Amino acid sequence: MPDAVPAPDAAVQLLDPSGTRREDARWGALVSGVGAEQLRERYRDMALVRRFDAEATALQRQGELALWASGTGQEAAQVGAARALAPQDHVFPTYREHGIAWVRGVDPLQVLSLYRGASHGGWDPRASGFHPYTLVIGAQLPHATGYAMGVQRDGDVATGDPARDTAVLACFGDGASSQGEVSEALNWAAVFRAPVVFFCQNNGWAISSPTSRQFAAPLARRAEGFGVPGVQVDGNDVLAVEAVVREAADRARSGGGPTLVEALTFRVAAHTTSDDSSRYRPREEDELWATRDPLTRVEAHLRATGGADDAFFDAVRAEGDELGARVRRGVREMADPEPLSMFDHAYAGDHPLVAQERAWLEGWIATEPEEAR
Amino acid sequence: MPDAVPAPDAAVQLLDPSGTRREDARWGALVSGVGAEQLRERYRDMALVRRFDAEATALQRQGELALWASGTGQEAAQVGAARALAPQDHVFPTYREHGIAWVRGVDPLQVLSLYRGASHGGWDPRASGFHPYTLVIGAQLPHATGYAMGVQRDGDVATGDPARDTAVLACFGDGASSQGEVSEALNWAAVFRAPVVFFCQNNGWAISSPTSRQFAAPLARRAEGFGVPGVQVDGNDVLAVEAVVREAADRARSGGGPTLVEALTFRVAAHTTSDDSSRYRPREEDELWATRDPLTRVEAHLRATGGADDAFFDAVRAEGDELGARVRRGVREMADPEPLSMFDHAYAGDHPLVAQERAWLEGWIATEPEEAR
Amino acid sequence: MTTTATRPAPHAEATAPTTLTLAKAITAALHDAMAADEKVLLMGEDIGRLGGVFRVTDGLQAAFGEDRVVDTPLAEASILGTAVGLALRGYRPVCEIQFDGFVYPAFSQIVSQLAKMPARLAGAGTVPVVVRIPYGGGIGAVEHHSESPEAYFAHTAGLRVIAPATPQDAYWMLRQALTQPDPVVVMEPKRRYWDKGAVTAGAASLAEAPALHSARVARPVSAERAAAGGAVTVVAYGPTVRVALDAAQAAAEEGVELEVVDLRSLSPLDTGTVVESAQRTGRVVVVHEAPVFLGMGAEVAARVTEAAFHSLEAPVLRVGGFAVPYPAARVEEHYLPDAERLLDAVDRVLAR
Amino acid sequence: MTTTATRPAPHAEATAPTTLTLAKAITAALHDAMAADEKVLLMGEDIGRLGGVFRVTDGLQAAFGEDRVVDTPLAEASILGTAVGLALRGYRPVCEIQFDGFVYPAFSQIVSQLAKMPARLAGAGTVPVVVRIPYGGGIGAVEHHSESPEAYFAHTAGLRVIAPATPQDAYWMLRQALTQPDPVVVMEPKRRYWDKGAVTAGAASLAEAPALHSARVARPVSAERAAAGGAVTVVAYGPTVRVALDAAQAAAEEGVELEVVDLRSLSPLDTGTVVESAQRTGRVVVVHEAPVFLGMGAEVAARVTEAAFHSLEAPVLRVGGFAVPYPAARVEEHYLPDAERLLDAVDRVLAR
Ligand SMILES: Cc1ncc(C[n+]2csc(CCOP(=O)(O)OP(=O)(O)O)c2C)c(N)n1
Ligand SMILES: Cc1ncc(C[n+]2csc(CCOP(=O)(O)OP(=O)(O)O)c2C)c(N)n1
Ligand SMILES: [Mg+2]
Ligand SMILES: [Mg+2]
Repeated sequence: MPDAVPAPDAAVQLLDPSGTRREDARWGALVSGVGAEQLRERYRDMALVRRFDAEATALQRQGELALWASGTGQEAAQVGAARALAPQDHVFPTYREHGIAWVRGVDPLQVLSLYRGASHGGWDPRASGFHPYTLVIGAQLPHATGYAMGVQRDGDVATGDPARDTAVLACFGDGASSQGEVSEALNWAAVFRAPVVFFCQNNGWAISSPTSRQFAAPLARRAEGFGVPGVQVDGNDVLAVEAVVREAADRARSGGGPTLVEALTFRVAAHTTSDDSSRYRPREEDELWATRDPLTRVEAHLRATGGADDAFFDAVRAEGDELGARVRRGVREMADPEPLSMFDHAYAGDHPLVAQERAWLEGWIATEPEEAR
Repeated sequence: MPDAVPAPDAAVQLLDPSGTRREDARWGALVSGVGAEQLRERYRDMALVRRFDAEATALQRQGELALWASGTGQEAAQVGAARALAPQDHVFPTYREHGIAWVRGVDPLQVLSLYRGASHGGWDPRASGFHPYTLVIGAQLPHATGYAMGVQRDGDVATGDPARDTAVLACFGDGASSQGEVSEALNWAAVFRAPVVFFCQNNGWAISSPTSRQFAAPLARRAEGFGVPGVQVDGNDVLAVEAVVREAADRARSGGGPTLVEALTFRVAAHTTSDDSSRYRPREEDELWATRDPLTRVEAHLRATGGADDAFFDAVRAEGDELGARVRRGVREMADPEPLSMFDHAYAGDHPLVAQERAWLEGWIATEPEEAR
Repeated sequence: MTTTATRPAPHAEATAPTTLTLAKAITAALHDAMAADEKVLLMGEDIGRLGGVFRVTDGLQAAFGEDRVVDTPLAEASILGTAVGLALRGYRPVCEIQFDGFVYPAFSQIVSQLAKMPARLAGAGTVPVVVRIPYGGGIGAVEHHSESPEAYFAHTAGLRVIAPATPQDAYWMLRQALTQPDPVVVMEPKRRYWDKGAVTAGAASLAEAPALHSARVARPVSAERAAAGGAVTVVAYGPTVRVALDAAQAAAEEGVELEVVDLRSLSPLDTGTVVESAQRTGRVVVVHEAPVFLGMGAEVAARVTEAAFHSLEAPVLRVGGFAVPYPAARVEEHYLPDAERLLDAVDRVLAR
Repeated sequence: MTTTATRPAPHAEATAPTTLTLAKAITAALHDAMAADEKVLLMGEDIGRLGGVFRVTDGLQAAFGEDRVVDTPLAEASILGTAVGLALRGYRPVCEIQFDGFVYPAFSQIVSQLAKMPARLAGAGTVPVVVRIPYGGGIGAVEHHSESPEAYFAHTAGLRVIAPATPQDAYWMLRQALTQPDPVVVMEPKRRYWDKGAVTAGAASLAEAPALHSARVARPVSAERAAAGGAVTVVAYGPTVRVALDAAQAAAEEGVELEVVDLRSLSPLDTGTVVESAQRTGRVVVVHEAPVFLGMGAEVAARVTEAAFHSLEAPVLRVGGFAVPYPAARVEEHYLPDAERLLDAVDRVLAR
C-alpha cells in the first residue's frame, strides 16, 4: 500500500520549516511577484486569522458561540490559496475556511454569527465570490463544478483577459474525499473540462479518523485516475501553496480544465470545540507538527532576509489585538435574529402556508406572557 | 485528454479476433488448464447464452416480456469472469449479467420472470452465490464490498484452502462508473483490503451516452488512483477475461485486496428493447465490433486447432434450440404471481398494517365482480 | 464549451390551441421557456441526442445546442449538485430524473442543498432549479420505474412541488415553474404522457393560466346537487385525476355526484379549494398511487378535517398504494387504486 | 482483518434496575446485544476510538475489537450499502449516522436497497440492518444537526421506524430491534440523551418489555375523569414526550387532564392505543418537532379520525415545526413546539 500521508517536505515546498527559501525553477516562478512586501502581507493575513481563531475559541468557551471549528495550523494553506485567486474567481468552502473568508473580505463577524447560532451564514457571495460554508461533507463540490460550467457558458474562460477569465476553488478535507459526491464532482469537471481547482486541505484527520481510514493512495494520484492533474504541496508553506494554486487556477482560466491540489497540513486544535482530540491523537503528532508551523517559517524568513523587523511584528500583534477586541465586542453585542426572520428566506416567492405560520407565530409572540419570551 | 476507449487489442488479449492464440507468459499461465475440452465448454456457454438472449428478445417482441436488456456481444466477458470463480465466490450483478447467471446455475426462467414483470428476481443467492439483479445503477457495489467485509470477518480469506477462501465479484458498467457509490465502494475495499474483484464491462455506451461522457481517463487508471490495481482486458476474449479475473480473484482470496478489471466489450443490441440505438450510435461502430465477435474467434480457434468439428457446433446449436424452446414454453406458461404475494416478503416479521391491507385486498378480490379481476 | 449553440430564430410563441400529448406539452413548455430565457438549460441522462427515454426533450438539443441541453454523466447527485452551482451563477437549470426510483442518489442535494440554500443565503441569492420526475406506475415496468415519491418532497420545507394532470396544465405549470425564484419539483404522471388534450401555448396564454399553486375543480357539482346530499368530493392529482373522472362518470350513472378536485400543486397545497368543496359535499375521498401511510392523503385529510370538521358527515377516506414496495408489474393493477376502489371508498363515505 | 477481536468473557447481563442516561441505556443495549449475538457489529464515523460524538459507543471497541466496532470512511451511502452486504452475509450491522442531517447521502441505499431487498429476495434472505439516527433540535447546534427526518422513513414501505423516549425504552427497543428480521430505523431523541431513568437491563428483562411496535400511555387519565369531559389525548414520541408530560402537569393545575400517549413506534403505528384514548377523551392533539406539513401528525390525525370519527368532539390538532428549514439555533425555541404551544392547541381543541 502506498504511503497515503507523506511528509510535506516530499511535496512542493518553497519555504522550508526553518524559513529557508528553496530554489525551484518551476514553482518559484509562479510566485516571483511575492517579494518582502507581499510576504509581509501574507504573514499579516495568517497572523490575524490565527488571532481571530483564538478569539473565536475563547468566545466559544465563554458561551458566546455555540461551536467553533478552529483553522489554526491551516493558515498557510488558506491564505496561500486565496492569494492565488483573482477577484472574479469563486470559492466554495467547507466550514473551516476562515482564512480564505478573511482574504476574500468576508466580515469575520458574519462567520461568527453562524457559529453563534445566529445565522446559517448570510454573507453575500456575489460581493466576495465566497459562497456559504457547507456543513454537509462534500456537498459543495458539485456546486463548484456546476458554477464552473456556468462560467464556461458565460464565455469567461480562455478569453485571455485576466480580469475576465474565471476559476472556481472547490475546498474539501481529507475525510470528504471519501464521499461519492467528491469523486463525482472531480469526474464531471474532468469530462467537461470545467475551470475548477479542487483544493484539499489534508489536515491528517476527519474528526477522530486518520487519513489511513479514508484512502489507500495519495489524493494526487486519485486525481490522475480521473484524468485530472494532481499536485501535493506543503500546506504549511504559504508560498508553495500560492504557487501551486496559481498554476492550477491559471490552467482553469485558460481552458485547461481542472486540477487537484492536495495541501498537506495539520489541524492543530481538536475537530471543533465539542471535540477532544486527546482521545484519539497521539501527542507526538502534535509535537511534530509544531515544528512545521506555517507562521514561524515566514517570520524566520522575513527576519533572516531583513524583510521585516520587530516593529513589523509588533504592529501585526497590535492589529491582531485590535481585531480580537473588535470581534469580541461584535459577538457580545450581536443581536439575536428576530424569531420571525426564520420565515423570511425559506422561499423567495409567496407561500401561503409559510405566510400563515408566520402570522400565527407573530400573534403568538405578541400575546405570550412576557416571561415566556 | 487520454484516450478513454482504447481498442481492445491494446488490452490483455490471449485469443485475437481471428482466433489465433497469442503467447503471453504472465496471463497465459493463468488459463493453462483451459484446453480444448474447456474451451468447448466456454463456447457452449456463450452460444447457449446468446441463444437464450435471442429468445428473450423475441419473447419481448411478442409481448411475453415487459422488457429485455440484451447481453449479446458481452458473452465472453461474462462467461470468462464466471469461469474464473470458485463455487464459494459471490457475484453482485447488474441487470445484464445473464451469462454469469447461466454459469452460476440460476434458472433462466427466473431471470425472465423479472423481465416479464412477474417478480423482482427471486432466485436464491445462497444457492448460487449470485445475488439479485440491481437496477439502481451502482447500488450493488457497496453491497459487494460489505459482503466481502463479512467474508473477512468469517475468516474466509488467506487460509490457503481453495475450497474456503472467497472472492466477491462486483459487476458494473461504464456508465455506472460515474456514480459516487461506485467510487466509494472501490475506496472502501482499498482501505479495508476487502476481497472484491470490481468487474466493469465497458460496452461503450450507457443508453445513449458514449464513454467519453462518463470518464476522461481509463478506468484502470482510476483504480490505481484509489490504490487498487487496474487491468484492461479484451472483453470479447473469453480466455483473457478468465485469466485476468482469475488473477484478481486469487489476489482477493489470498488477502491481497481488491482489483479492478475493465473488460472492453460492446453492447451489440440497443440498451433494452425499449431503446433505439440508431438514434445515437453510428452504424460503423456496430460494423467494427461485428469483426470482434466473442464467439467467432473461439469457433475459429477450435476449428483451426482441431479442438472441435461440425458435429460439436451442430450439437451446440441443437442444444440452443432446445433451450430456446424450453424458455419459450416456460415463459408462455409462467403463471402470474398471486396478487396477495405482494404482501408476503415486504417484511419478514409481523406487520399489522400490512396484514390489514392484505386482508382488505383479499376481501376485495373475493367480492369483486368476476370481470373486474 | 467552445461550440456556440445554434440560437433559434426569435421565437414567436404559438397561441392557437393545438392538440398535444402531455409529454409533448412539456416539450413545448421547455422549448418556449428556453426561447424566452437564455438562462434556461436542461440537464439529464440521455436527454440530448436521444431526446430522453420518454422523448420529452426530443429536438431540443438540435434547437438549442449541447450547452443548453446537456447529456450528463450517469450521476443524479451531481445533476442536482451542479444545477445548484449553475443556479448560483444565474442559470435556470431544469434537471430531468430518468425515473422516479432514481431520484434518491440526489436526495441529499435536493433536501440539504437545493431546499435550504435560500435560507442559508438569507436573501443573497436564489437557486431556481426545476426538477422533473416522471413518476407513478401502471406502465408495466420493472422495479424502481413506477414509484410515487412525492410525499418526500412535499414534506421538505424549501421546495415547491407540483403535479400536472393534463397537457394544458403541464404546459402552463412548467412555464410558471420556470419563472419561480424557488426550486420546484415537477411530478410528471408518466402513464399519462400519451394522453392528449388541447393546449394553448405561448406567452399570451400564460395570462389565462390559473395560479401555479391553485387547485382546480376538474368536475364540479352544482350547489343544488351538493345541497341535496349524496355528493362526494374526490381529491386527486397527477395520474389519479383520470381515475377520479372515470369514477365520477360511473358514479353519476348510479346517481352519485363526485366533485373532482385536481390538486395540481402538492406544496404549497391549495387547502381553500378542497375545504370549500368539502363544506358543500360533507364527504371527501383522497386518491393517490403512493402508499397511503403518510402519503399526501394524510395531509389533505388532516388539513381538511381541521378546517371543515363541522361540515363533514364522515371521516375523510384515503385510497392509495399499500405499505409494501411497489410490486411486480404483473400484479400492479391490484396495487394501484382504480375507479372501482375509489368508488368503494365513495360508498363507504356515503355509508352505503 | 487478521487481528482477532478481544472476545469479552461470557457475559452475565445485568438485571437489577440501574439509573442510566438515555445515551448510556443505548450503550448498554448495544453491549448486551453484541455479547449475546456475535453477528452484531457496529459501523459509523468516529464510533470506535472516540466512542461516537455523543459517546454512545464508548468502550465498545475496546470490548469487542475493531472488526465489530468499525470506524468507517466518511461516506454514509457506503455505511448503509456495506451494511446491506454484511447482512446478506449473515451479519447484523448497526449503523450510526452522526446527525440527522447526514443521513441523506444514504437515502438511496435505505429506500431502494435496504427497504426493498427483502421483497426482491422473496424469502431467499433478509437484511436485518439497524440504523441509529440521533435526531431533533433544541441543542443549540449549527445547520443540519437538529432535523427530524422521521416522516421520510415512516412513509417508506419495508422499514420499521421506532423512537424511544425514555432510557428504559431505549434499552428495550434497541435490543428488540436487534432480534428483528427486518431493517429498523431508530430515531434517537438526541436532546434527551442526558435524561436519566431507571433501566432494567439483561435478557430476562426483555420478557417484561412491551411489544416493539406498541404505544405506551405515558400518563393515563382515568375512565371517570375522561367521561366527565375536558380531557384531551396528547400524542407524542421521542423528544416531545417530555414536552407533553410537562404540559400535562401544567394543564392538571388548571383542571384539564391530558392523557399522554407515547407512540414509541412510528411504523408500524399502534393506532389502537391512540384510538382507544381518543374514544375516551374525544379530543386529540399530536405534537412533534418535524414540520407539521406531512409530518407524523398527519397520519395520526387521518387514521384516528377515520377510526374514531364519531367519538371526536373536535378535529385532531397538530403542533410541530414550521414549513421552513430548521432555523438558526438562536431562534430554535420559537420553532420547536413547547408545552405552551401544546397547551394552546389543547385549549383550541377544548374550544376554550
Ligand atoms: C455528510 C456528513 N457526514 C458527517 C458529517 C459530520 N462531520 C463533520 S466534520 C467531519 C469530518 C470532516 O473531515 P475532513 O473532511 O477531513 O475536514 P476537516 O474537519 O478535517 O477540516 C464529519 C464526519 C457531516 N458534516 N456531513
Ligand atoms: C441511479 C440510476 N439512474 C439512472 C438509471 C437508468 N439507467 C438504466 S441503465 C442506464 C445506463 C447504464 O449504463 P452502464 O452502466 O454502462 O451499463 P450498461 O447498460 O451499458 O450495461 C441508465 C442511465 C438507473 N437504472 N439508475
Ligand atoms: Mg481533515
Ligand atoms: Mg455500458
